[in-house]
Amino acid sequence: MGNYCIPQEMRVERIGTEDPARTLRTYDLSFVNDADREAFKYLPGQFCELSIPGKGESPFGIASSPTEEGFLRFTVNRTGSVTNEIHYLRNGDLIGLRGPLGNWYPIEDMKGMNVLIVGGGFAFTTLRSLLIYLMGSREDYKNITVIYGARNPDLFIYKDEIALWKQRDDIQMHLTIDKPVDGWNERTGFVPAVVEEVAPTPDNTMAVVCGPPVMIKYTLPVLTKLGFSDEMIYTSLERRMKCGIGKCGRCNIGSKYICIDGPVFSMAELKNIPETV
Amino acid sequence: MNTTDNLRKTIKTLISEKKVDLFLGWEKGSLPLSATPLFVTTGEQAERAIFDVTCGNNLSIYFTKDKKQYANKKVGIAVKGCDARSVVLNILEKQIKREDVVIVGVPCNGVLDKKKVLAATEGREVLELVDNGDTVTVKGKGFELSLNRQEILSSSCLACIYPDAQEYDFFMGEARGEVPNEERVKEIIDFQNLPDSDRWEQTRAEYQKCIRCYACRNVCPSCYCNVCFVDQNDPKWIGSTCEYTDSVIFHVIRNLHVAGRCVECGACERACPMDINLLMMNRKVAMEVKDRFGDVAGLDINGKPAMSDFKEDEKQKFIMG
Amino acid sequence: MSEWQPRILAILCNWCSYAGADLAGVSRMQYPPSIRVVRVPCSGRVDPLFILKSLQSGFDGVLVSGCHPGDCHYISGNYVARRKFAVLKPLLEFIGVEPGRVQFSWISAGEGDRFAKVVTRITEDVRELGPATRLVKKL
Amino acid sequence: MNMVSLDKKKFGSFILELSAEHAVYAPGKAGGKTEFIPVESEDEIDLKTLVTDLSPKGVFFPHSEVLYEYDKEGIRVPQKEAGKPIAVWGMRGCDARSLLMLNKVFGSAIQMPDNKNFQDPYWKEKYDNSVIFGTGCNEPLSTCFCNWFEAGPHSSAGMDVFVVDAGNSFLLEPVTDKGRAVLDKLSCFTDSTEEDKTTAAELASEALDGMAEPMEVNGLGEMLNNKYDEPVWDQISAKCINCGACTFSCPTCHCYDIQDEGKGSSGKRIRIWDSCMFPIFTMEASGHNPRALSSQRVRQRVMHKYSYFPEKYGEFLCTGCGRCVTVCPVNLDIREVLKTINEYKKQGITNG
Repeated sequence: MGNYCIPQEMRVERIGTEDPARTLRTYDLSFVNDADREAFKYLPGQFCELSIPGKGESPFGIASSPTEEGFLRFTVNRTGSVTNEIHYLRNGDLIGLRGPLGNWYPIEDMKGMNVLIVGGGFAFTTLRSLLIYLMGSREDYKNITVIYGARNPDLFIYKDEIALWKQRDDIQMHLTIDKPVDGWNERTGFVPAVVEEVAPTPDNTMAVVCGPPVMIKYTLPVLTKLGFSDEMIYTSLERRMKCGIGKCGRCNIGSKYICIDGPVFSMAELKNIPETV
Repeated sequence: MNTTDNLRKTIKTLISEKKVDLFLGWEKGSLPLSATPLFVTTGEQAERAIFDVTCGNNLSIYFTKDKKQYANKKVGIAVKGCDARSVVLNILEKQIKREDVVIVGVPCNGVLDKKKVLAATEGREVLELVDNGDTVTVKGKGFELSLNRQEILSSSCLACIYPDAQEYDFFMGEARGEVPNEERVKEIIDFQNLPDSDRWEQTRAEYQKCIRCYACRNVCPSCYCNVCFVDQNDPKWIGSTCEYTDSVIFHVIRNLHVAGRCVECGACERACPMDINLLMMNRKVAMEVKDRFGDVAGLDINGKPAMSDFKEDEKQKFIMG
Repeated sequence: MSEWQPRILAILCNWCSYAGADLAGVSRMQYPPSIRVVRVPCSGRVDPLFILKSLQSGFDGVLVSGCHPGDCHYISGNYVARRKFAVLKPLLEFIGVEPGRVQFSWISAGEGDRFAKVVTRITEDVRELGPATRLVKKL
Repeated sequence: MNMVSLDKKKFGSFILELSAEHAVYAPGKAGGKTEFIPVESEDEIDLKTLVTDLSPKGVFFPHSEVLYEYDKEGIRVPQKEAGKPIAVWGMRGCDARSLLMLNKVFGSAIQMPDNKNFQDPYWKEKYDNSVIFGTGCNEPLSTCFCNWFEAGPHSSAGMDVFVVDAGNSFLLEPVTDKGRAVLDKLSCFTDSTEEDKTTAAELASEALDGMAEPMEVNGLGEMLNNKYDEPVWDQISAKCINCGACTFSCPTCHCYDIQDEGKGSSGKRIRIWDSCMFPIFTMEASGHNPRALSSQRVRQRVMHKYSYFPEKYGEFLCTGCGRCVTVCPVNLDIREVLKTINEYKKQGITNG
């Protein structure tokens, strides 16, 4: 890609609704141009800027895994003008996309290790990408534990897939909601508490945390307390990214720009960056 | 005793008697032409307070900055006539409570406009300034000039009719009273008498300079919306480029938003990095508000801002018959 | 060549002026086909920004109409609106927007004839001024 | 070719000659303020002003710049006719150095995570072919502090041709090959004399002597990092009203916003100067704002200039031009800010 400021065209192939209130929708996008498809190489954790002419751009983590070919998946929460406009899209409509941007989860380092995935709310997107990726070559990794929390049962995304993952015996799935609700048979309580309860031993385990800032803020100390070293904890940060190419200054924290030096940072790196969570 | 000594003494008393937790005043700045806001919490700091021709800042801006930062605090504030009206407006608009502020009026003879000083020195840098009252002495490398005060006053001061605080707890010295200012509307009337095409050309030329830095809005004590209409993105009302229609619309709407609330302190004009004659529109609006509704912003602490009030039998000649 | 037809945005309040326009239509009164109508709940809803924005996007004129004073469905909406317009109109003229471009009127639900007259008049005024150029954004 | 002399009487013809093959920008009056404007003749040029009100960054990084246009057909990058390369006359040392800094951000290849390199085509198109005539300052202002940063009033860094105003004539000295090549093509010069060289050297040292003692900036970044969590920031930012005038007048501030402007299905995507002083700058769609407080934003500006940028690019993001000092409506002097923080004794209280 020559000019990172110019979006490429994508076509909406499939739209899924994630919650009853219909504020969370999942979009599968296919490439309009073959050349773009060939050039698009990404790994779990990276993000893209989705672009609506006349409205602007917003960053979204890629929810599909590179092992799933032919489409890119994004889950969009309806909050602002761009996401509103995305929610108006129908199958077959075109949308602009810039990416892949940012770095990725340390998948190479995870080989031969246990992996702990901690997610919250609709930030589970890139974690889904990671999970699918890991399962694509399941034998390369040891135990995989997933802790996923949401405010209430409706706000989990990818519910169908979660049901499938729960049936597998090679993934430990722990779901939790903030407050008890009738008919909920899984855990209740905030993510950090659940992590403390069910996290595997830190030996040979890499932890990946992604969720709302407040969840990250309280989960990281728990992992440290459990004995995870700073190099073994990774998290994905969020800021209002605009240019995605390390210039416009919005996502600047310390000497880093989240859009090119992140969004994935190890806890060791975060210790040298002020104002992170 | 001069104003500055009087002011220092008052601040010290207020602080030592715990009448206020914080006092907002001015002190000498790092540049000769501008004083800088001073935040006094101790008697020692009070010794730094000054008041002279360089004290242009309208300190009431700090009541609305970072909302509620002075909540549950007693704050004292030094005010010129225009600043006092801002404070009153803040009280009327429920941003602060009257009982939480101690208003200290200073007798104001106008504050300077840097660009007028610079014009008087023909661009030579001023390194020292002495306020002698009717004249102001400026010194720089190889020159010393005695300037007539009127010559360097901010245009807002030249048009001022209420130089004293109308609402205050203490007043430092002698009030000047209402100044009959016949020159006040001259510029506006002159402009109004031009044909509309000329007026438009001048407006366009003036606002074409705007670089949309929003300094005027941000220094304005009456502009404190959480999200300004230009920053809204859904709908995105107006473009953010320097395109002149966008700039004109921004300034017209900002003027209407501060209609009946603008105290004409001139903070916007002094902050403008592009020297736009911003106050012209403000004064036109103030004139209309006064003529039509008989209201002057921030004058009456028991009143109501003009645009949130109405009378049933107002003139409505402008309505099509 | 046919006569140039200006494009005028008419912002009408739901309770009086819009009904007035309706009556003019139902009564088959003649008025120039120059207006595009936007219905708002009350003339008090009309933000000066709407008016400036319409001029910027190329309308040759703007008409805002509400209930007669005292008749507002929301008691005082049009009184507040009147103050706004009383300041807006002279300010627009002050910066050099031609006086005829932006006009205000009160039209009740029963005044279909008045609506037709008002539209005819503003159309004539604007036609005399010609197409708007000031404040129009060129893209 | 070494230093040449240009008689000021011939300055007009020099500008004419230069504009034959260049689009010439020079300090001039635009609506009462001085900024770098396109000029065609000598009369439009302001040779007196030292620090223009607006910095010349706008010549290469305009306030609003179209990234691309869109319509129903798709997306197009506006194809401008290959215009003349830009020549800037009269850029002061501070501003010339600011271009070097901006070039690190926009011009140099930034490695993207996918290992591809990206250089900003919009900047490069203008900057790469430009030729900068910089002028030494013989009488620096009291707001100037370029001598803090390994530079001085007669620094020639970032210039292609360095010019000394020697009273009746300009002395032009090529700094880069590009500058030399441009000078070679022009004709209105006479050779310089030994005397000229002495004059130039004298002016340079006099100018430097006229400046106030610099603050020690070695280790500034580290010092700031150390005091990141100290309450001194609240003390400093108490005055700031976040008006953003500093960032707009700064020659090195380069944060921008991207906005769409159009009607219906066609329009433009534009990048527009923005400011870290505004709360909306970092506001996320969710309503969460990582820098909601004025003190956090003031800290961001100071840290970015004197700690973060040096850490990433190896030099301060400040040239000491003093524009922010002059323009600040509350006289929040950046020099005082740095001194205050420096003198502040760490109290070990953290507020984070």
